[in-house]
Parts: sequence; structure tokens; C-alpha cells
Amino acid sequence: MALIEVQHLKKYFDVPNGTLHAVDDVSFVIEKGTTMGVVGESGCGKSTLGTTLIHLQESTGGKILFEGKDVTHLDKKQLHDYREDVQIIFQDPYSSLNPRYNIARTIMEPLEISGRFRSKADVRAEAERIMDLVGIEERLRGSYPHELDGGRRQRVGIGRALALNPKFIVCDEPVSALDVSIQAQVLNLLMDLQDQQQLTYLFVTHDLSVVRHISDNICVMYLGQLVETCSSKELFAKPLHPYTKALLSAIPSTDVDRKMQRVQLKGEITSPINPKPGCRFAARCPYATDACREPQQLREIEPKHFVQCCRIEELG
Amino acid sequence: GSSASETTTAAAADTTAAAETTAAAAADTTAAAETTAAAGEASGTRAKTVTLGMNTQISTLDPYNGVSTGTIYLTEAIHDQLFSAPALGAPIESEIGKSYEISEDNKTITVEIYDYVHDQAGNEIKASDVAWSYNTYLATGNATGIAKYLENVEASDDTHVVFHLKEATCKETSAADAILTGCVIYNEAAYDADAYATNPVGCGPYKVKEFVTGASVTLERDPNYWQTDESLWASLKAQNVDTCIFKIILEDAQLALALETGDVDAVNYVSADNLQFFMDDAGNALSGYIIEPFSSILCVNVSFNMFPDAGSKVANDKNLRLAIEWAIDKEGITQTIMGRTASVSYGYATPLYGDYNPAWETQDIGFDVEKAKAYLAESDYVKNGSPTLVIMTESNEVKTKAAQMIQNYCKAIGINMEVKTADTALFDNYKYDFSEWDLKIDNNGSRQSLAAMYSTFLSHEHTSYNGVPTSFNGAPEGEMSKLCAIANNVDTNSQQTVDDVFNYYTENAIIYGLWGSINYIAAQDGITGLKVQALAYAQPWAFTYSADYKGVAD
Amino acid sequence: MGKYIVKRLLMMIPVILAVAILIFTIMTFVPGNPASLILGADATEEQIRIKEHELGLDQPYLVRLGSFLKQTFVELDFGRSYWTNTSVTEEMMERFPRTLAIAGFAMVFTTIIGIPLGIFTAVHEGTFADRIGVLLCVVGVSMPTFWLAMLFVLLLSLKLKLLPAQGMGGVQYYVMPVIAQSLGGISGMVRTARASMLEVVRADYVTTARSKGLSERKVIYEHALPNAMLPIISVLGGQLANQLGGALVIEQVFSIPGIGLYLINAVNTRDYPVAQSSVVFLSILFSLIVLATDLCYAAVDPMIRAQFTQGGKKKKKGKEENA
Amino acid sequence: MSADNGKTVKSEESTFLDVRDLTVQYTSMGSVIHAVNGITFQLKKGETLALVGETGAGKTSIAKAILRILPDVSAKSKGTVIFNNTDLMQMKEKEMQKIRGHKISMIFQDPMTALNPTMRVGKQISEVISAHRSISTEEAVAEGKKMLEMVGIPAERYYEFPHQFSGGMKQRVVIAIALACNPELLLADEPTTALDVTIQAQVLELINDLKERLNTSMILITHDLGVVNETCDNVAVIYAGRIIESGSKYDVFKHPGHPYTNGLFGALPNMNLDSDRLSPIAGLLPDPTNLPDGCAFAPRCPYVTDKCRQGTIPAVEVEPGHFCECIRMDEIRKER
Amino acid sequence: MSAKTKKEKKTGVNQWQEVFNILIHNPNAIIGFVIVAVLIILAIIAPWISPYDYLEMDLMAAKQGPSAAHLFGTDDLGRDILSRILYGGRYSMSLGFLSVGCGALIALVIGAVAGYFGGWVDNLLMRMMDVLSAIPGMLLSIIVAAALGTAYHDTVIAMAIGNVAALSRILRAQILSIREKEYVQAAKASNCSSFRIIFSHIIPNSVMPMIINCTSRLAAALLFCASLSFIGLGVQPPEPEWGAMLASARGYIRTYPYMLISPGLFIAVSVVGFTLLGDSLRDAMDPKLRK
Ligand SMILES: Nc1ncnc2c1ncn2[C@@H]1O[C@H](COP(=O)(O)OP(=O)(O)OP(=O)(O)O)[C@@H](O)[C@H]1O
Ligand SMILES: Nc1ncnc2c1ncn2[C@@H]1O[C@H](COP(=O)(O)OP(=O)(O)OP(=O)(O)O)[C@@H](O)[C@H]1O
Ligand SMILES: [Mg+2]
Ligand SMILES: [Mg+2]
Repeated sequence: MALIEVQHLKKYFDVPNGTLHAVDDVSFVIEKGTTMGVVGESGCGKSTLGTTLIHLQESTGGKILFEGKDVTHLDKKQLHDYREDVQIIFQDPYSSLNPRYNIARTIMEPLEISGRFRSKADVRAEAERIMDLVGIEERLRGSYPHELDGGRRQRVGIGRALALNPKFIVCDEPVSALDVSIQAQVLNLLMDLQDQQQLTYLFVTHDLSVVRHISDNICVMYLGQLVETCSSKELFAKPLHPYTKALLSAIPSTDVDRKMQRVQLKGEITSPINPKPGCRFAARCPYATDACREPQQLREIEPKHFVQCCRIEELG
Repeated sequence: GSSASETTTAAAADTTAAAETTAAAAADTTAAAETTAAAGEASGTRAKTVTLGMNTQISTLDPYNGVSTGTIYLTEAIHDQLFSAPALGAPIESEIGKSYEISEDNKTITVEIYDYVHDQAGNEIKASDVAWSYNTYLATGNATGIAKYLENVEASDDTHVVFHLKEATCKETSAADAILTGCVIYNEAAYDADAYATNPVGCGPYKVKEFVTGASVTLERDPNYWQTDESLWASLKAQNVDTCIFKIILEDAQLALALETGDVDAVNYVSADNLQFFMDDAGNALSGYIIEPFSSILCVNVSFNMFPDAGSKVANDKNLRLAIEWAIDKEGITQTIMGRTASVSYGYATPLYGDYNPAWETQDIGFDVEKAKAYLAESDYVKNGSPTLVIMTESNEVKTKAAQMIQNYCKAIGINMEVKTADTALFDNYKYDFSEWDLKIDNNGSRQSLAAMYSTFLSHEHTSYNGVPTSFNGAPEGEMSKLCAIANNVDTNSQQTVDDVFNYYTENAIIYGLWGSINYIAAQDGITGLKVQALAYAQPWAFTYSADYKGVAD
Repeated sequence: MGKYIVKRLLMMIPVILAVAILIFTIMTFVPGNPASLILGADATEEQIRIKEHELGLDQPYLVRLGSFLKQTFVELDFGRSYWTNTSVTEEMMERFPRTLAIAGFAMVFTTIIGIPLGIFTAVHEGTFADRIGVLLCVVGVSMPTFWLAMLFVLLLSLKLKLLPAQGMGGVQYYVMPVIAQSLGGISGMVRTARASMLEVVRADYVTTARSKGLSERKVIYEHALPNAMLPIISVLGGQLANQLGGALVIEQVFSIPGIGLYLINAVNTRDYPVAQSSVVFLSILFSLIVLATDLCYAAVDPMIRAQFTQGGKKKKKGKEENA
Repeated sequence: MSADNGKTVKSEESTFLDVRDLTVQYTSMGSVIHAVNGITFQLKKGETLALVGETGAGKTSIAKAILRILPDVSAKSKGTVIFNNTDLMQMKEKEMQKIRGHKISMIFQDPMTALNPTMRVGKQISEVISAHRSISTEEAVAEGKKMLEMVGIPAERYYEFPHQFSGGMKQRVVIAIALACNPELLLADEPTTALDVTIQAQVLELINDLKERLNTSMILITHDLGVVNETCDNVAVIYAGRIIESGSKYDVFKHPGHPYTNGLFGALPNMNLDSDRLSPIAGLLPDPTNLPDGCAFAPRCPYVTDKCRQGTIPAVEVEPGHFCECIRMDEIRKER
Repeated sequence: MSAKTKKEKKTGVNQWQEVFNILIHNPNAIIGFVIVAVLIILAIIAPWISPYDYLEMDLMAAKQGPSAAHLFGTDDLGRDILSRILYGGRYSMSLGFLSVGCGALIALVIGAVAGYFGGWVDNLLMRMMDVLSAIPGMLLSIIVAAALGTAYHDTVIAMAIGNVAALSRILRAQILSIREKEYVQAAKASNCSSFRIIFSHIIPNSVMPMIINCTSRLAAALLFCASLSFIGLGVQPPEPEWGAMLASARGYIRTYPYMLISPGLFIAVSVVGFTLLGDSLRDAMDPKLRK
């Protein structure tokens, strides 16, 4: 069953030099209990997509359906309820915790606000349960964020997101600030929690090995647009869009025996401000033709495998 | 006691201002000046330059335009008036005006002027110029001293000017003197308000050579002074020096130092604290200097808030007022704050005035703690819960000290007092707001007579509060006003009627003089005689100089 | 760049206008009546009313405000002093150079002594000289200027009789005011420059410069210094404001007839035209200085320069972040 | 490449960098941070050595110590760094300046802060050239432009300022600076960590390419094992300021000896294997102000014994050229 | 990293405690603190330790140089200068604290409103601050002091106004940056009300730079308070504010210079104290200087 369905979602920002198309006409579906990975380069709109989904920012256009209900526009009361179902975990475990709140208080705050608990003791008990769940040691519960290492901080962030028992969590690069050894701990925790609580994730990252490890489905974004989406397996096995191909080939492998064939991209990401119509990857795409300057459509090339590229058939 | 303010009102001028000690002393100096002037002329040794250090700012040189204390210093040098008053009580002297006549009914004054008057640029001065000068000055609104008396002024021919007095004031004692000495004369056609602020063309014996804003003014002898007959010069007119530099040095210690280090030839003022550098304990000048005291017309006084219903805690309690007066040791205050530079004031007066009565010195309230306590016991003060009285003063160093000392004396007999200071502008605002204070320290003086001063400040016609005409300390119409009016009327003025005023304010403890300032003027001893005008302001061109005198600017 | 300057100058207009209105309003509602002050104690109420009328004080607030603004900004005339009826513009032009001499020289010393000294101490961080310097600077910024000035007078004028204690005249009259006035500024500048330099010296690009094999002199003067100048420049404007403010007090101590004495006296005597005009004048001056500082800033920081040429909006953002 | 545990080994002919017993200590707020604790390694001409390790392991400190650009107020380094038969640590500062940027140069971790924001990009390149070669300004500019083009940036951008460049371009400028004088040794400190994958690929390609063309030796610092795999010959794994395992890339990747190295591979999401769970290393790096006795990894090690907590653990040569500091290594290797 | 792991030993230490820990290891901070503390304590216990009543005049003993009976001598009215200085501390200190405090309070409101609400409110308030800051601070305070008068609270207001513009800018800038912080987003996502976000998340994290700045301003305020009294626009006699004492001693610069020394010295020392304290506090709290 689809937990979240996004249709033609748009998010534009007004900036001094024009309109910045951070998310431009993105559509996808996330099934309950699965993880949707979102990959793409820095600044391509991954975070914006996540925050727009959970109404931390209002979308400019398009539609968001949550459990079949339209949640694109919400009044105060609806927003309140919606936010108990959706939560977010941020990339930077330094700036995502209030430095003046100790750990227990950070976890307890959403519980208190929710008004679900009769007494302070209940809140406390629930917070203890959550902290146990995410593995924060007893002795650290009174400490302040700056006293913790990144991994533990990220656990606190996860704990806070879990506090309200959400159904859907946007994970905005939750491990990219962490060392490999710590990163593994956090990834494991997220996967365990998903299993236990039937959570649904939108997992934003630019680390392809991570996304492959954790996601069921993957969206590849480029400059605000969704260029390819399909299941994780299929994407890695059979990337179709030239950008996806380049992206995958760029990942350095740890396998000493294998040498990958690189697709080298020329140039750098262009500005998302006042973009011209047409494929935004065209400027860097080795296969670009005039046809690419026309507006593009996301098309189902294979079952459940959507690609936005007009030359996909020719390229094979 | 110097004040850094560049301009203060003429009447409420600096406490440091002073004038001649007594009429006799004044006469002496005048005589000296005249003789030396004559001698200088005879021997041809007119001094070349003199530099006077001044502790007041000179902001404008045209008395029409504005008011600044420093301007008064130079007035006699640059300008001529119809007449001038050399000292309090002395008869006025002729300048442009040859003679005057007061009509029988005191309503008009007719003045005849010399027929050869011209200003420094050579423009002739006619009676019409005189009338124009008066009328122009009246129109500026600054001429408070004469506007009070004058209805209008007109020239009847080239040499005669007629002054029409206001009905209500024409019988006041000093009206004529005030009018005749109250305005400098310009040529109507030449007058230029802009230029005259820094370079006025007057009829006086000195011309302006240089004016440096805020720093100095240089005057130059006018060899073509219109009054060629020196015997007709008023006592403040002299040309004993070619160039006269007024250098502004506002700070006391630095002013004194300037004289010591030879930066200036004379200073217009020496503070009590700095006297020691120029005179010994006995009051004799140290070698190398000449120093002389000149008493001022200004009397620093404490007045009580007499307005009936504005919250004054002393208005209805004569015994309390008396208690306060008896508790204050004004000799101690004068000595501590002013040292030699003031004399204790008896009555609300200084001895300079012609109508001063030396008997007051024994009749005035003295310092007697026991008496004060007795009066306090009879008063309602304690019964009213010993409220804190407010003593208000201008935030001027000397007066603030006086207020602190009075506070201290009152505390000694159990009266609580709080000092409230206000800058000049706020003080000006609050002094007629009778809900603001209980006691007030102020200084007053008059260029005419005590009767005139009493009438100005003690009679109810002076100001009003909440629609009630009151005196400057809040007393509404009553006995005091009546006594003042009698004393100040040409028909009834006598020592007796002035005494009546004294007795009334002393018995009822309405006002209480603290001291009258004495201004010390010091100079290098190449200068042999000092000269001041009525307000005790130094007039360096009229100083006398020894033959071997050499100024610092030479 | 030219466009940017013009834009900034235009933006100054409403601010200065508001300053004028503000100061006019303060002066208007301050207790104290210039007419009665001018006329003195024995003036009658009638006379005061006449004087008020002559000065235009009897008109309603808005009418007076309007004519004040019109006179100042349309006719470009600062009016006449209530007391001396002299032209304020002329008087100010005569006095301003004296204030400028004090504040300006103090500023110059602050800059040419303070900055190099600050850099010197930073480069020699931890040495004896540095420690002494830091200590002296703390003392330097803590000395009340007027007290220092009085101590100077006591020593140099009264005791040693080397310099004139007050007043106006040749260069020797400015020696003590300027020194007294600069000491605090220099100390403050040393502290700013030192802190800024220390921060920059730790920056990665300085390490990069070292790793290039550049001599230490080059590293400090070509890499660290230009970057350290940024915060220094941004406090220069503030320093000048301090110096101007301090000049007001110093003028008082040394009885120098500059704008400060003029202004304080005008406020005390409720000489509205003088007080208002001096404040407006000083504010214009001050705003121009701030603009000049910003331009210097741009000259040193290419990032800001780029934003300058792009337009004002982004510029602001950058500035606020810096604050 | 070889490593030893303190015994002096005569450097082989082709060994041109020989680092022995290098230690670096920082003093910060009264406590001493033991950042690097006795590191010894050699590097041959043309070779690339990777230093791998977690944040705070001491990688950057090693590179800075070699180049002697540690902050002189707070840091102290000891040991010998023999470069072309001279000990850099004993060299006069003036001499050292001639080495820096010329014989040895460094690429810094963060391109965003490594460039001077107020100096034109080109100048930052050409000043290295003029510092080490006596050429005219014009020639230096021309050289600088050439370097820019070599790293794929049009020469006309010579006069621009760093803020006008994107992250990837800045990193390329930093590389151009490092390579401007054809150094014999390049210290590349995480040259791609701050960059996007596609850009990272470009930059790595560039470094590899240039290195081969100029026959430069390189020490590549990274925590990304993938990058190591793609660019290096030899690997040294740093843990708490010590090399706990070193050897050829092949040996270390295929047969890791140390439990920590092992753990690192386990923690990595593998692109090729579809394991559901990762096996992270428990715990954290030890406090560098207060290192435990014995093996620093002991508190986190699943194989820890009491002996691990005593004395210094000697390096054992498991295979030729493959050294490992673990007393239970043999058992562990067998177990695998 | 290192510092982090070290601190783990002692958990539950909030930032203030940490700042405190840093401070007590800094000799400058200790000196500054001791100076300030001593001066404050002296001011508080002045009534008990003053050898004389600070208002009591002994005309016989006027203008005496330092002696056993009067350690700092007596002034022109025979009051004991030491006692006056002890009492004077009350004015200098309290005026300093109050003026900075009031300035900070006003700035807090303005900065918070402008920073949080943004839009035209922000624009309006900031333009108002532009106007305030277009007048050099000292000048503004002098005018306001002249306008309001010299009562204690008037002086406080006059001095406070000079602080408002800069402080509110600092706070606003800080709020703008905190507002974008992820924990604020997270709080929003946790259904926190705006009120709670402002007062629980934004303000407590925004005031730090303001507090640092205020400490430095305290030193400046002491100096300024003295200047104001010195030019006659601050505390008035007979109250013994140090600047006012200097002003009244000025006339005796030549004859009794000792009257000038002690008040000036006390001003300087107290400012040194606050400067040192401010510097150390800034160093301790500034994350840039603390790795
Ligand atoms: N509040 C905002 N105002 C203006 N522009 C914004 C805003 N938030 C994001 N953007 C712009 O929108 C684009 C997408 O930003 P976003 O943060 O979603 O990228 P991202 O893919 O998450 O990048 P990263 O990997 O660096 O986190 C960027 O160009 C960014 O500058
Ligand atoms: N300037 C310094 N002052 C004090 N301690 C420092 C300094 N530089 C580094 N350290 C400490 O030294 C240790 C090693 O730091 P180093 O930068 O060498 O690690 P690294 O391996 O490069 O880490 P990263 O992967 O984060 O770059 C760390 O604990 C660090 O906190
Ligand atoms: Mg993001
Ligand atoms: Mg590093």
C-alpha cells in the first residue's frame, strides 16, 4: 500500500537573481514499510524535497498524498496531526540538537507537546523506552549534545524523530557526517527500527553505497528534477539515464580485483536559478542533442522503472 | 567657578562677574585711569599691545543680535551709547548724548546729541540713527532692560531724540538711567546684521581687527575716534593701548597659569583657589603682579518657595523658614566656597548699591543653631513627618557646593534636604514652576538700584504660575509687592522705604542673601592700574601702563 | 561601483532625514524655553512671548518641523543661532576643522600606530613584548580620556610648562588633546588588529601559504594581513565615531572651540538651530565615513566587491552575517 | 614500502622518504594531545602510499609534521624525516622553505578554506613558482596559466577570486598549486572528501594522471577505502596515531590482519555484496590525551586479552612487506 | 574530538558550566573577576566600611592631602574622599550595569521581534536602528542626557539608548542564523508552538553573542558614565559618582592634584576589571577560539 504519493511536486525559492527551482515537478510513490533512497549531487534539491514532504516548507505546486489523503494544504489542526505521523532526521548531528537541552529533555519535548501522556512520569518512562531503543546509555541521558560524539548525537536525533511514533521518517543524510565505523552502527539501528516498527523512510544521501545498502527503491535527482527512479537492485544492475550511469561508475570500489569502467563527466553542476526548459543534465551529458533542449517527461521505460530522458531508446 | 557655557544671560551673568568695591574705590580708579591716560598722551608712551585672558566666551560682537557675556566686555571699546554708567550709583556720563532732559511728568526724555558724531567707517550719526538704533534693538526682543520702559523713540531734529515712556513704568526709579545707557548706536544705512556679528562698525574708540570664533578677538585703536576732545570722554573711554587682544581661556587653573607663564598680560578673573599665585595671605600682590578686587552687583541668594498651593513645604511655615535661615552659616559657606572672592551678603544685597544700608549688617539673620532649633520646634516640620525639602540650583559648581553645604547645615538641626540640580535651561524652566522646589539658589542683581532689583524680583508682577501673578519665588500679590512698589517709585523712594522692604523679607524669611562676588583682576606689573565697568568686567584699553611696559604680543 | 555608491548615498537620505526629525523632536519636547533663557531673569512674560514669536516658537510642532526640514534639506541652510543670530553654517565651518583635527589626527594615529602594533604583537604571540603590549592595551582602553587629559595637563602644562594647557592656536595646542584622544583608540585598535590577525594566522590558507615554501614575511604580509584587515576596517568606522564622541569631551577639557563645545553648549542653552544642525551635520559626516569604510572593505574583500557590483540586497545579508 | 618497530634499517636506494619514530603532540587547554605516537614508514620514488583512518587518527598531523607546518605555538613534533638523505627535522627554517612547495607539496583537506579569499587565484599558483624559480613575473603568470589549464580550468580565469569558483574547481586550484613546481613528493590530504562523487572521480583521475606524468610519489590521506583502492599501491592504517597495519594494497585489502582493519571493511556498505546488516566496530577512538597502555584498539577489540593491555605491541611482518601490530593476529587470520 | 572524549567523563555539564571551567583556568579572568568582585562588594558594603559619612563636611579639614585620618585626603568641602569613592562605586557600577542591561533588554525585544517575524516588521525596526546608529553613540547619549535631565533614571536611559542599535543588530543576526538551524526545524516538526520555539529554542541560543558583547560594553559604559558626569550631564553633586568627583576636582588640578588621582584611578581599575572579564568571557564562549 502506498504510504506517500507525490505528484508533480514543485518547490521554488525567490532569490535575488530570479527563481530558484529547487524541486521541479517530482513524482513518485513510497510503499509502506519500505525505504525510498534519494541520491544526487549537492544542491540538487534532495533536502528540499524531504522538508517539503513533511511540511517544514510549503510546496509551490503539485500534490502530496499521505495514506491516500491529500495533505498538500493543511490547516493548523491537520498539520498538528500530520506531524505526529511524519518526522525528520537531519544530516548534521551538531546543529540538529538544541545545545541547551540535555538528551532526555530533547527526547521528552515532543512527548510533552503531544499531550498523549497523563503525567510527567509517563513522559519520562516513554522517553526512557525510546532512549533504550536507540541505544543511548543511561549515564549519558543527562548530558548535553556537545558532550557526545557524532554517532551518539545522531542516535538522539533518531530518538527524537521516533518519539511520536511516526509512520514516515525523512532521513536527510543521517550518516554522511559520521565515520565509517560509526556510520555502520547508525545504519544498522535505522534498519532494525524499520523492521520493528514498520517504518517508512525517505532516505536522502549522496553516498551511493549507503543508499544501495538501505533502500528498496531509489530516486536519482539532478538539479531539482527526478531523472530516474526504480528499485534499488534494478538501478544498480541496469542504470538507464546517462547521469545515473556516470554517477554509479564514479563510485570508487573497495574491491581490489575489479576495475570499473569510468564514465567521466565534463564540467560542473550549473545553477538551478531560472533554468532553461529541457533536460538540465544536457550541459554535461555526453549524448546531448538538440532534442534534449525540449521539455522532458518522466517515462516508464520498464515496469516500475521511470526515466526522464528523450534519447533513452536510442542509447539502449 | 568658571563656567564653560559660552553664553549666559546678561542680567543673570556669571557669579564671577564683579564690579567696583565701593563708589569711593570706583572713583579712585577712574581718577587714576584718567590721569594716566593724560600722562600717556603727554609722554607719547601709549602701550602697544595688551592681551587679556578671558574666562567667558565671546560669541557675537553686535549687542543687538544676541546675548553673550563676553560681548559686554568689549561693548565700551567698540561702541558708544548715548550715555554710560561707570559704576552703580554714580551719575551717568555723556558719550554720544550731550545732555538730556526728563519731562515734568516723567513721561518723556529728550536727549541732545553731539553734532559731529561719526562711526568708525566715517558715517555720520544723526538723531534719526539714534532713534533707529533704539527701535531696531527693541524689535529684536532682546532689549528686555529698556523695552520694559519704552513706548517708542523718535528723532525730533538732527540732534534731538525723544523717548516716550510707558505709563506704568515712567515713575520707576531707574527708568531714565536704564534707557539712556541701554543701547549702542549704529548708522542706519551701514548696519549689516551678518557682518556686525563679528565685525561691527560702532562709534567707540576701538575697531575690530580680527575675530576667531571661540578663541580670540583683537581690537585696534581707532585714531579717528569721533570724540576728539578727550576731556569729554566718559570714564570707560580711553585709548591707552594700540592693540587689545582678548584671548579666551575658559578653565580657572589654566587662566591663572597663562598669566604666570606670560601668555597673557592680564586676566579678567582669578579663582579663589588660584589667588595664592598672585597674592600673599595678607592680600598684597606678589612681586611681578598687580591684582585688585572689584565687587560685583550680583547677590547669590536662597529664596523660599512662597506659592501657596503648589506643594511647597515651606510656604506656610514661617518658623521652618526662619529655622533654616538661622541654621545656615553663610560666613562659613562664603569662606569655604569663595574664599577671598566674595563677601558675605547682608540683606538680599551687596554694598555696591547706592541705597544699601550698612545697618542691615547687624540686623540680618545670623548663624545660631540654638535659635534655629527653637524655631524648628515651633514649626510644623516634625509634625508633618519631617519631609525632605528640595533645594534646587543650577548645575554650576559654586552654587551646587552652596546647596550641598546648606543641605548639611539643615541636616545638623534635623531638617532633611535633597539637592536638585538642573542645567541652565532646565533651571530656567523649573525656577518658575513652583511645584518643583522648596528652596532655590539663584543670583540677582540690577544695574540701577536695590529698589529696582527688589521690585523686579520680589513684586508679584514678575511672572505667573497657574494664572496667578507671582514674584520670582512664588509670592502672590501682597504686602511685599506693595512695599516694593513704594520703594521703587521716584516719588516715594527713600532709604526708609527700602528699609521697609528689607525688614519685611527678613522678618518673614522670604529670601536670604548668601554672598556677593568679588572679582579679582590680575596683571603683570608693567600694568599700573586696572579698570572695570559696572559689572566688574576688565576694560584693558583703559588700564594704565608703565612707560617700560611690554605686552606679550609685542 | 559608481552605481553602488550613488545607491548608498541615496539610501542615506531617508536616514539623515529621520535623524533630523528625531533630533528636532527631542529638542522640541525637551523642557526649557530658549526665549526665556535668552532674555534672562528679569524678562516679563510679555517680552518672552514676543521673543518666542520672533523665533517662530509659537508655531505648531509640525509647521516648525516642516520649515526646519525645508530649510536644512531644500535650502541647504542650517539657519541662525537663537542666541547670537550668527549663521550656523559659517560658525560650524569655522569650528569643524578643529574637531576634525583632533578626531582626524587621533584616527590617523590609531590607524598608523594601532594596526602595525597589533599585527606585531599577533605575529609575536606569546613573547614578552606581546604580553606587555596586551597588558598596556588593556590599561590603555580603560583610561578615561578626560582623566588622562587632565593628568597630561598637570604634568606637561602645569608642572613642566611645556605645552599650552588649553585653547586654540598653533600646532602645540593640539598635541595633548590628540595624544590623550588617541591613546584609547590606539589601544583598542591594537586589540582588534591583534585578535583579527591571530584568527587569520590560524586559517587554513595561511598554512597553505607556508606549505608553498613562501618566506614568513610573505606569508604574513601577503596572505594573512589582507584578510586580517577586513575586521579591522569594519571597526574603523566605529572607531571614528568614538573619536568624534571623544572629541566632544576632549574639547571640553581643553576648551577647544570645536563642534563639540558648540553642540553641548547649544543643547544646554536650547539653541535649537545650532543643536539640530550640528547633529545632522555630524550624522551626515558619520554616514559618509561608514560608507567610506564599506568601500575600503570592498577594496580589500573581493567577495564583498562582487556583491557591491551585483546590487544592494545581497550585500546587506553579508554585512549582517559579519555583524 | 616497509615498516619496522624502531630498529634502524638502512634505507634502500630507491627509498627517498624515510620517516622514523615520528611523534606529534598538541597542547590545548593545559592537556597534552598525543596525536601521532611513533610512526615509522618508508616511501619509494614513484609510489603512492595511502594513510587510512578515522577522524582524529592523526593523519593530517603526520603530513604537516613532514612538511613542518604544524602550528608552532601549540604543537611539538619529534623523530626523523629523511628526505633525499637529509633530515628535514634538523633543517634550518630557511632551507625548509626551499623544500616546501618545491620538493614536497601538500594538497589540503578543505578546498573551501585552503585558498586565500583575497588573492587572485592565479597569483596563488604563480607565487609558488616565483618563490622557487628565478623567473620574471610575466613568466610566472604564464606558468600559472599553464598550470590552471593543466587542471582543466580555462586560463582566462587566472584573475578571478576563489569565491567565484565552485568547490571542485577550488580543489583543482589547490592541486595546481601543489603540482606547480613538479614536486618529488605530494602529500594529498583527503583531496576529495568535500566533493561530490562525480567531481571526486574527476579530481582523482586528474591526480593520478598528473602523478604518472610527473613521476611524483604521493602520500594520500583518506578515510575512504574505495579511494585507496583506486589510487594507491600501499596502505598504512592509522589508529590513534600509530600505524597498526601496513602493506601493499592487495595484501591489506585481501588479508587484513588487524582486527581494526577487519572491522573497517565490515562496517562498509558493500556495493557488491547484499548483506543485510553491517558489522560496525563498537565504541570510539580513545581519548588522545589519555591513551590506554598497550594496544590502543584494545577497548574496542572483540579479540582483546589481558596481554593486549601491556607494553608496546610490536609490529609483525605477516607477509613480506605486510606489517601488523597485533599479538593475536595469527589466531585471527586463521579464524577468517 | 579530543576535548569531546575527555569531557565525556563528566556528563551533564551545560555550556555555562563549561565556560566557567575555562574561565577559572584563565589568570586574566581571575584578575578581572577579583577586581570587579572587590569593587562590587566594596560598593555594597560601603555604608559599613566607609570611615566617614560621604556627605559629611568637615570644613576645618577641607582640601587635605592623604593622611592617616583620610587615606585619600579630603575634598574641597572637607568630605572624606575614600568614603566618597566607596559610595561612588555604587553609582558607577549600578549605572554601568543598568544602562547595559536596559539597552540589552530593549535590544532583546527589538532584535527578537525583527529577527523572528522578519518582513516589514523587521524592515521597519532595522531602519529605525539605522537612524539611531547614524548618530555617533556618544553624541546621541549626550543629547538625550541633556534632554531628559540628570536624574538617575534619565542617565540610565541616556546611556542605554547608545547600546540599543548595535545590540539589537547582533541579536537579530544571531536569531536569523539560529532560525535556520536544524534543531529549530526539528522542533517545528515536533509540533512546537511558535512561542515555544522562540523562547525555548531560539532566544536561549541567540543571546550568547549579545552577552559577550554586553560584557565588553560594561567597561565602555563605566567610562562613558564617568564622561557624562564629567561634562555635567550625568550624576550630580553631592552624589559621589567618580566622574562627577573628577569634574569637581578639576578646578583644583593645580593646587590639590591629589583630588584628581583617586577617582580617576578607580575608574581606570574598574574598567580594567570589566575589560579583562569581558575579554576572557568572549574567549571562553567564542567557539572559534575553542576547538
Ligand atoms: N530557503 C531557501 N532559500 C533559497 N534557496 C534555497 C533554500 N533552501 C534551499 N535552497 C536552494 O535550493 C537548492 C536545493 O537545496 P537542497 O538543500 O535541497 O539541496 P541538497 O540536495 O539537499 O544538497 P546537499 O547535498 O548539499 O544537502 C540549492 O540550490 C539551495 O541553494
Ligand atoms: N592544532 C591542534 N591543536 C590541538 N589539537 C589538535 C590540533 N590539530 C589536531 N589536533 C588533534 O590531534 C589529533 C589528530 O588530528 P588530525 O587532524 O591529525 O587527525 P586526522 O586523522 O587528520 O582527522 P580528520 O580525518 O578529521 O582530518 C586529533 O585528536 C585532533 O583533535
Ligand atoms: Mg541537503
Ligand atoms: Mg585530517
